[in-house]
Amino acid sequence: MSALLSVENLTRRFGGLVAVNAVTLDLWLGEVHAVIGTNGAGKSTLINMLSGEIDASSGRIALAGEDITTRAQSRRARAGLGRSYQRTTIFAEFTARENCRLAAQAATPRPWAIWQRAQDCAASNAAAEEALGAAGLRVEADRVAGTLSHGAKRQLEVAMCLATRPRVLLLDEPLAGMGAEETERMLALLTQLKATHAILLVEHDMDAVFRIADRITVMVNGTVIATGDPAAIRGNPDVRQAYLGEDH
Amino acid sequence: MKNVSATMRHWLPLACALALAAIGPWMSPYVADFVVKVMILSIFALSLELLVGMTGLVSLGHAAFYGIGAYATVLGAGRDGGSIAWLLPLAMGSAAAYALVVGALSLRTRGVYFIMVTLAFAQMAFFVFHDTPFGGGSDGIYMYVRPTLGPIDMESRWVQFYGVLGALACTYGLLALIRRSRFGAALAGIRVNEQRMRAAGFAVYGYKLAAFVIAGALAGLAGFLVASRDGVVNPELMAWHNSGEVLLMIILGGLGHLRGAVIGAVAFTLLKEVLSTHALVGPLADQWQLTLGLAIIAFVALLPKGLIGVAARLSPAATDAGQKLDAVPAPNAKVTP
Amino acid sequence: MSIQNTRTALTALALACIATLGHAQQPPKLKVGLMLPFSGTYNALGVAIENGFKLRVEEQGGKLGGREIEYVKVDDESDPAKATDNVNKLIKRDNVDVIVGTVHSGVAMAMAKAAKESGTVLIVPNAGADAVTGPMCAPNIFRSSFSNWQPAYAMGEVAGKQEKKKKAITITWKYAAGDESVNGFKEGFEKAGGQVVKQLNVPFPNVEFQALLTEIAAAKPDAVYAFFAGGGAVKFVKDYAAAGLDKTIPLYGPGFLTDGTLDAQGAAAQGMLTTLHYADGLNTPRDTSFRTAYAKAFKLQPDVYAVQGYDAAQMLAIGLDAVKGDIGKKAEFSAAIERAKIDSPRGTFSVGKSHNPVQDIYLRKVDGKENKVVGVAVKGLADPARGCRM
Amino acid sequence: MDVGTFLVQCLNAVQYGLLLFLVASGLTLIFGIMGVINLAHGSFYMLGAYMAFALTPLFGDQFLVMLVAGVVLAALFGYVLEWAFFSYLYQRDHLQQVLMTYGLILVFEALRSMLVGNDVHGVKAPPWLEGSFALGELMRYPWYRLFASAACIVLALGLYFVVNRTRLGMMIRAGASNRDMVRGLGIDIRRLYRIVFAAGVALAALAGMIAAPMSSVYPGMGGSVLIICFVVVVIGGVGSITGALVASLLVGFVDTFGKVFFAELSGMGIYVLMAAVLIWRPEGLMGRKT
Repeated sequence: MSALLSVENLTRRFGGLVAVNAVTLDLWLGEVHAVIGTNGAGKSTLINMLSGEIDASSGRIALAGEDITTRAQSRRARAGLGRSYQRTTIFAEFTARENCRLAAQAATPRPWAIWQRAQDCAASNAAAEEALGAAGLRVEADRVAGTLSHGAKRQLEVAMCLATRPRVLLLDEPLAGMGAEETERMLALLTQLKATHAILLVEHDMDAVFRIADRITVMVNGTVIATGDPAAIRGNPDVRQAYLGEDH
Repeated sequence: MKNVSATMRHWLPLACALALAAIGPWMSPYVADFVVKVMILSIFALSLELLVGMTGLVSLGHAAFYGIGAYATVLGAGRDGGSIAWLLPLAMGSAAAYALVVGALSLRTRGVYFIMVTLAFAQMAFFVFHDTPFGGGSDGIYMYVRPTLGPIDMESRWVQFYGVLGALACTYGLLALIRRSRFGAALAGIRVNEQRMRAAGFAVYGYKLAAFVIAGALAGLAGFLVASRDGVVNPELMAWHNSGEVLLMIILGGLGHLRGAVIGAVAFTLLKEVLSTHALVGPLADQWQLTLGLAIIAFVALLPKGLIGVAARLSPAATDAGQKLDAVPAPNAKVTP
Repeated sequence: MSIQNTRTALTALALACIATLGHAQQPPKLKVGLMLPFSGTYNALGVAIENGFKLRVEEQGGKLGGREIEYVKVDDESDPAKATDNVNKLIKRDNVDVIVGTVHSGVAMAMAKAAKESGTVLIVPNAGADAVTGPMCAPNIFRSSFSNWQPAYAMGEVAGKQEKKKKAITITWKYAAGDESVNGFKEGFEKAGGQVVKQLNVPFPNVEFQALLTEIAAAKPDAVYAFFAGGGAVKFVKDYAAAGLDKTIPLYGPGFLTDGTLDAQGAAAQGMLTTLHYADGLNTPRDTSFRTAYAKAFKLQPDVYAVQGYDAAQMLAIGLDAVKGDIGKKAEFSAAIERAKIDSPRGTFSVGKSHNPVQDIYLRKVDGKENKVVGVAVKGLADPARGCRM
Repeated sequence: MDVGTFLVQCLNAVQYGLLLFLVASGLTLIFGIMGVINLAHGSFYMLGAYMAFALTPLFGDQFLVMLVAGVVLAALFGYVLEWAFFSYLYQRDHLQQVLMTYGLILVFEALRSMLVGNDVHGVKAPPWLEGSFALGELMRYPWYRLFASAACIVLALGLYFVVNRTRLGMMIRAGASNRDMVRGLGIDIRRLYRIVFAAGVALAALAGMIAAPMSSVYPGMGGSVLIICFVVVVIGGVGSITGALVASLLVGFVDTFGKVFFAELSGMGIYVLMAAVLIWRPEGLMGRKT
């Protein structure tokens, strides 16, 4: 079995600054792969390059064996690459269900069919219900998104990502600002999702990362200094010195 | 209560159109003519509403498409006139073609820049018609014979009245369909958060371009109608203050609502009419620019959500229903310093 | 605000309807619609025309052809895009019998179109667009002023014959009136043996002339013909003098280059030659009495625009007298005006086949704050009325 | 075109560009720092020109004193205007700003018409700047034009100094790039806005005063300037003073040589330039990527 998403020597320069330096990593189905590092380590740039928001300076990204390095973001998304944002990007004025349906609609856009109502699109509705269910938002489906609690908003953020039926999930700090209970719910959700998805998790909450991740990559100044399972990373002297050392 | 107002929301526009059609024959020629003018402006305003209210693209050059539609009609008709059957597609097609070019280039920019680039392209069109003899130069050009289609002749007052009313109904209907369709939902999503839409897999640029071209074509329709009514066109149709005025109309009415565009067109025209009529405001009519300017400023200060917002405040029940995809937009035109 | 507005607006519409009905039943007053610029750049011109027109009506005891006059005013904003709507207010809302207007050529074109279609009598008291008495000419459309071609052609003849210039450069705003004027000059000048070597344009309403003055200095023509009005005229004449070109290359133009702008132009305009159908210092009894009466009535000195407004009223009076106030008799109305010799402050003129004045064009010289007449450039000049089929 | 004429044309282009810069710099400041689309900016230019017309007789040949007095008056006017109208606009979106400033244009034009009338008026250059010097065999170049260019250069340098070397300038630069940061630094943003707005108005009015003896004063003079300035600001990049300078000069050159070489289509020149620049760099020449 080959990796679902494989990244080789991915590099991004901003002028003279190298934000991401020759990063190589693989995402496998059934695995949560966490990327950790201090602020400015290049995690966000990496996730932005993977999702197609910014171009890579060099290197290669392949999705299920297919080279997608130069594809536009929307095409990558339709090919099965879903992402969530660190800052909540839900459509605050729509209901939770509409948020998910809108995201799901990308798969079967058919924009020319203007005689059909958006809310009648069976495929989108099905995907939306499924995503809401998976994210545990079914009860709150008809609430206007802007009025949801912070935790529910973060769940909706992931649900919208799921509604596009991705194979690979790129999650940018899904736990940011969450309380303990909300965190537990989100971790349960991720555990459940990893059976059917390859997940890249960028997260600052170290306890959560070490609990849930199957593999961890540590970045410092744009460069990967270590990759391995949580136990190996915990024991890695370089990591302890460069990163964990400051915390623990 | 909610259901009643929701139903009203659906049927009220149709009822208005039918009422207008019914009382048409009892209107004096001037009133009929005035109504035709307001209806044409309503179509023009609706076309811009598709961009500003529904997609969040603030264009300050929309008059270019209006003018191009009008010029295409007159130039196409030539000395001997022509058939609506091909003049109308020609007018809408020319406007749409220019919109395609302008849209393709200007949609690369955003925010303030988008506003200014659309303005620049409109000025370019203005100067092409103003400075070259191609369209009769600065004084404009006449249409000697108005467009016809079999027995339907735009020369007739009633054909003008009902033709324009029909065009307005079609435009309104088309935009209402678009609003509730998947296309409209995608535009609404783009208006609120373009980045998220892209991440979900929408080809955002294509959607915006499509909206831009449709808006251009509909403005071309308004241009066709105004040329057929006036029988004369001139570059001033494309002047930037015309783009500004139509923007005023939709803001005045209330963004994010189709009714807003129509209400705005009616209100703005009436406001100006009232302020410049001696019989109504006496000697102040000579200073209509001052009173209009003050009225606009007072309006911004007091009614940020437009006339629709006033109606909403008066009957709160009407507001929550259907507000979901219907809310006042936060255009993604925020400053990007 | 909105509800009140709607209410006021509805009242307005209702009033308008009632007014229309009411007046249809009382025939005596003759409704004259004044569609002139009452705001913006041309405001002063609109006021002068209105004053001139009213002065003549007052001289006739407030009546023309035995009918009292009622005025309806519409501000045309000098905006051609709104011209059709504005003229329709007069034709359809107020049911006026006669329309007088306007200054801006583009607006006048739209007015002519509407007048031609409705048959309402239109008297153009300024706008010089050749087309109004060219392709758009109609039995019910008259002009009391000039065509752009007229003063320009006369200036061309003067420059070629009298001043013996060989090579000229023309410069104008790039718009219809400018093009027409420049072409008129070229026609007159080349007929008189001269040659227009270069035609320069400035985008309207840009007033940055320096680049083109440099071009003129480099080309060294014998004369320059310029068409600008208002602020542009002031700036061009001043820039021309400031560039020192007035010392070596005489600047000619139609009268608008120096009419009503001499205060602002100051020394820069002194000695300039221009052509127009009116001038200061005519010193005919007719002109003197007009000027005294105007000055007395409005505490203002009259200008060419006032004369044009005054003559619009004269033409209307002649037509109405012939039909005894019944303006419905279109053929007789217009025949009377076509036959008439109009006793204008500018001198007697008649109205040609295309309804444009056939008139003397004066050669004037700027002296102090006056455009003093120095002679007649062309006697009884008629517009060629190209494209008029009437 | 021979070399001499070419050089003179270049001088014309630079001189026109510098004057544009003066108006546009105020616009780009207000635009970039306060995020307000100010359609009424042309009216401030007009205000300056009419001020020159009204003040010249009072100050006689004390031209420079008059300029200073005018700038102070204009700045005061801007300060009050910001307080009365614009301070309500920051929380609103661009559309409301377009709307209100459009209303202000109408009001300013109407007030001008009521106060001064609609005639064209000349404004005398100060006696010590009258006259001209020879440039080429026929052409003379007025001293006043040279003075205007020099004044614009001095002001450009002054602006550069203020923006790059002073505390106020630091705040302005911070404000243009990141409003939250300014707040974070503990600066009173409302006062900063008020000062910037007053400065913008003063710059436009100063441009109007300097231009008045060359251009005369007439109704509607603000309108045409406004659109050209928008073009300049967009080409240069919103909020960038250097960008405004570069763009002004560019527009000056395109306009000048457009008139000479493409007389028929010269009206379009600057808009084609703008479209081209934006296709190449959508954020303007000196604008920051967002």
